[in-house]
Amino acid sequence: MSVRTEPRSIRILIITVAVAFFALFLVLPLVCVFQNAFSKGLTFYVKTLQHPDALAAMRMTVITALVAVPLNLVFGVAASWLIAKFDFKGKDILLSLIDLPLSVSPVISGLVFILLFGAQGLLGEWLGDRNIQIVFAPPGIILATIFVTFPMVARELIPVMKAQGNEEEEAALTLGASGWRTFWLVTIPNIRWGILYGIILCNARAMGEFGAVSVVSGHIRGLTNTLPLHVEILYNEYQFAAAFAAASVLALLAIVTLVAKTAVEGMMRREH
Amino acid sequence: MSIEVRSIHKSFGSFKALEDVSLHVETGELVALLGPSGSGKTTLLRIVAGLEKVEEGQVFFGGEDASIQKVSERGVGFVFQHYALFRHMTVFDNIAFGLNAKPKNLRPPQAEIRARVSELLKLIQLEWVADRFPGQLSGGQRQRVALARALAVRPKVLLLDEPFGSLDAQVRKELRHWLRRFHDEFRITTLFVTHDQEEALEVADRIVVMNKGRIEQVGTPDEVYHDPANVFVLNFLGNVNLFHCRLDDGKVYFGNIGVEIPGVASDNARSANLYVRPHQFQITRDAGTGTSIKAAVAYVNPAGSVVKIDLKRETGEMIHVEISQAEFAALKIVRGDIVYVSLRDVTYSEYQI
Amino acid sequence: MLLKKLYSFTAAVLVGLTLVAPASAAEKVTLLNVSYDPTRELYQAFNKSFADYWYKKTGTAVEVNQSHGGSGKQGRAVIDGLQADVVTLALAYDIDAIAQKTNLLPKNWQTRLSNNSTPYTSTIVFLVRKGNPKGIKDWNDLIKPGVVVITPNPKTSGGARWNYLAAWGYALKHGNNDEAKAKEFLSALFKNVPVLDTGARGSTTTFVERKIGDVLLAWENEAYLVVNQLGKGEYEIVTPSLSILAEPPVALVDRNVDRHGTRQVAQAYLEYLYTEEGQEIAAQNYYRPRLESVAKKHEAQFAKLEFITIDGDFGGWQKAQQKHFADKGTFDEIYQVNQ
Amino acid sequence: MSRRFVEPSILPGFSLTFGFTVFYLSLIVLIPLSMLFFKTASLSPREFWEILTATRTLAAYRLSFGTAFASAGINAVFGVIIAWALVRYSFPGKRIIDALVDFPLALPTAVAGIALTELYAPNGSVGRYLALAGIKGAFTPLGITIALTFVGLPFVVRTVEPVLEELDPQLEEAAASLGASRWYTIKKVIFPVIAPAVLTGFTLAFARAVGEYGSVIFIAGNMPMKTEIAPLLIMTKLEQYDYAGATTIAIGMLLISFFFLAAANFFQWQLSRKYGKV
Repeated sequence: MSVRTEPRSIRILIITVAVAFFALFLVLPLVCVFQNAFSKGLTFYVKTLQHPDALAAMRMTVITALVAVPLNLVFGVAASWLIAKFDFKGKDILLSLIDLPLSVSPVISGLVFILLFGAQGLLGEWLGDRNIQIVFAPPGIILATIFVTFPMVARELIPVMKAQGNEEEEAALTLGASGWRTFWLVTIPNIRWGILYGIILCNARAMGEFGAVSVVSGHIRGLTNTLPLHVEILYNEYQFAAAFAAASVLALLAIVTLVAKTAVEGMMRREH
Repeated sequence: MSIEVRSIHKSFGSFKALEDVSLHVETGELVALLGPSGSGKTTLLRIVAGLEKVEEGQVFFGGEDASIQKVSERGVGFVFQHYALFRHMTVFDNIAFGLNAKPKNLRPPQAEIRARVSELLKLIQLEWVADRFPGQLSGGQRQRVALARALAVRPKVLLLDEPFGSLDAQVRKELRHWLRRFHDEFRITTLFVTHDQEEALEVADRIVVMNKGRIEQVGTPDEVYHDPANVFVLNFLGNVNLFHCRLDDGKVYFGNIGVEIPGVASDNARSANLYVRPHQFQITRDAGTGTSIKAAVAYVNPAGSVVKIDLKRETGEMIHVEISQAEFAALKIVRGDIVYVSLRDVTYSEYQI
Repeated sequence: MLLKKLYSFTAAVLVGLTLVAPASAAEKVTLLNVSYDPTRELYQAFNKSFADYWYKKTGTAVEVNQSHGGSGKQGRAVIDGLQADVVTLALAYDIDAIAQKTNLLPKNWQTRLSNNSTPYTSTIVFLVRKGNPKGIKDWNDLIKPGVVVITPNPKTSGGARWNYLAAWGYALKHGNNDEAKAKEFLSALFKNVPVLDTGARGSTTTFVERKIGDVLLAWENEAYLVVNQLGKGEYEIVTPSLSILAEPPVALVDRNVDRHGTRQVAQAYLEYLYTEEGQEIAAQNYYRPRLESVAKKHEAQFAKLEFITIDGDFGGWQKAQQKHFADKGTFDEIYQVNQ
Repeated sequence: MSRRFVEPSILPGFSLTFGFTVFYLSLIVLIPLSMLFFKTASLSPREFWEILTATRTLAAYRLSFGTAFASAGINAVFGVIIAWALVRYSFPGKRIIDALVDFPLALPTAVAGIALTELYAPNGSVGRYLALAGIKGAFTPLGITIALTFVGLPFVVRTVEPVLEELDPQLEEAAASLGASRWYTIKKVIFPVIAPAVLTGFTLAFARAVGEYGSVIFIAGNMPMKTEIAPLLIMTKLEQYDYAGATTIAIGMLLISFFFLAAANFFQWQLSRKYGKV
């Protein structure tokens, strides 16, 4: 027996505890979602998902992610370049400000946009005069989602870029490459798995956000509902099987996310 | 192309990395920047390359002020300590990078790039790895690829940061000789950083010894080894014995033994520190003329090109001596023998008047 | 129409896509009805009927978008800019709030339509499990030890406020109008409440799906929905001797309809609620119709009981809200004591 | 200190990335968040203090921070056990478990809330057995803790895992060669090394749990003073058109969170100073 391991009995105990805890808190909810989703059969399941409101909610969810993720990606790349490559005053403060949305309650995240863009908000009158609708409309949903997923890409990229060091960029510069060319030809390929990883996590959160979006959505069926809100609506209409069917799409999305994430991690590991 | 560095100052936060450093490297010279870690040698190299900005001072290439040029315009070939090969590109693409990165109107045609890369691969004797990725190469191979990549753009000067720092002893030696041969053939002005005195002594035309952000001495390997400008240089380049002694009447006194030493002027000095390299001693079985020191043999290591012997004086002081294998064979010294040591020469001396 | 354009515009600005709400080319009017939780089924049916009616009358297609949620939350959303053309909420208080905090509609909104702007009424009844195992007949059965009562949180749910006030009215009547006794009664009642969901729908779910509780205090229409659809044969409705006449009001949001150019259709929409067709749909969805003819037809469906009213017995919503549900009101006191 | 604002570097793009980062940060995060303070400014300090210290607010804070703390604690213990099992042992299904650890991050919170309520309600498939044991799962602080544990699970596992992986085997071998028992080695050698990571994970799980709304609201029961979490109280205030009250409670939450996070950071800083950087 190696000195780095425990007696068999303890090993089995630890594994059992780990697996049991895991089953109780992770596997059961997952099973529960799918079991309920298919409780009325496959036809009902398909019909639920083909309902125009469900489709509209999916479309809204996809559009939200399509806007939020690229914006946060650009931000994440810029911020990680800034933080990994430069030394400047207030870097620590900037870092914690970037993480700030993670410790803000989703309810507050939604609320602040109402306070800013709502009819009674700071900019409400100005926007109202110009017939620009932000909250209770797609832009509000997108903004709240961007807020909530704000640090997701940056958090993944900063350590990757830090670990990468500056040498390759410097090498490219001494070889006569311009700043942009260095960025595109050297930096981006080096962090591409980190970028993908960040996108995957950011996307999962963007598509799944409930609290913040719920505050700013207005819950207009077919117009301002995202998939998580659609789940809630169905649930409140006592259509439990349908609610879980919609939820299962999100759970499925979560599983796809995890598979993609694991694959990306594998790629990252293989490259090092 | 010659390199000139004029009164460079550089600090990182409150740490002064370089203080008033000036240096001139002739066209076609191979110069080593030698010093312990933290001495500022890498910083100086990076400043020459333009990888580091300076607060004060200038860098000239061939008499032209390069300080205003960006790193990408300086036309330097820089080889990084950890090679900094682009790990997502093949060896071929790595070497071709500098050529491909040129603006469209200056970029050579692809055929020319291919020819140039092939030529370089041949030069570094690695034609067969062209399609591999850096991760699949050994350390020595990576080092050579990094060099080829730097050379591809036909740099005016070649700058190498600890080029052999992370290689095994054997590969290191080979590459060292290869670099020397390469330089003799192409005569590109080259500046390289090392903390290994043996490497600097063996490869460089001239050595710049640095310490704590200042240049201590610039000279040929012979000069810095045999005629060090100060104690730091002396200590840094090879082992040395230190003797504290009294001077009187033209003689040097260790305890109560007076020894006449060639080259030690003693006009009106009272005490002195003598620095003697291990090979500057002579060992004899007999006391001879009485200008030698009596000591017991404490340790003998005959493995190597020279024989290393540790002697213990009656005062308890240790003396490290190196003699040739031939001398050793003649003397037949074993541990515990009593021998007599005399000084052939002194490398460096300090006096108190 | 304008609303859709608005969405398209704003979406286009941010998204660069107009996928969200492609403004239809055909003549089509869109209304947004911001309503409370239990009216989902009612308005689903009503909107269809109204669309047919309006199309026949004017040749214009009308699409009514629905937004449902807790009454207070919905009111706040309208205050904050949710572009409601009409609001159909659980309490006049919530529409009052809109009128007070904004200039979206005049303060006298409740006088603009007949019957206090409440085209249908409802009341609070008890829903018990089949066979009424705990023998619950009236309010005083709810405070017995061991009886588990389910009601939503009056702080967040309009329906729950009706529940609370009905119980209060009963306690006053049977306690010689002694407020201290009424407080005690409600305190005892809420001691029997294990879960306070944020909305009426949440409470129903707790009672029906989670099988928690012996009795659910529910809107009459919700109770019928459960009995007839959700859990056929598993539940019974118990009508207490006294309850409150719940009057869920409707109103036109003037500023919004003018902005959207939908005043005419929105007004017609609300008026249609008072027509025989509208009333019939309300009755079918277990709301008590105001129109005599329809009420007669559905007489058997709605039990007769003694009603108290918000205006008659509590001096209107403003007073009731202040006294019972505002911070440090009687509801808060109950929980301070229970603590 | 007369340090320059930015250390000079030959890498381009400082102004661009700094400008963009600060601009985007201000636009998306700082300006909207400042609205909280803007709105609260309409209150006098005394009113502000009164709302903050109302018994109901305090009860909600106690519940939110207490259950968040408890769930982060549970996750710290079980997270380390899971990370240990994943890194050190091989057993069937290990890869699946490893992948599924992040499930709560990917699963929308509303779905989690509904599913957990379904499971832990007295008639749910787990709650049934809890009820037999006389334990009430859903609609009690225990239910809230369960939901928060679910939400925060990945954080401890994911921060401890890499540290365990990179732990120098020679440390344990050295300890064993010096005659230490296995348990002693774990306690005295391994734990101090992973402690900062555990603390980081704990802090992340805690921060996430404090503000959690979607998954908790279904399972909480929402009884004032008993199972009413602070985010719900904010919602409640909003529905009474009390913006200032809502933002006051929100600010209180933010400040307490920051206090906890700062304390954890300080503690962690001390740990890593003591044991060297991990």
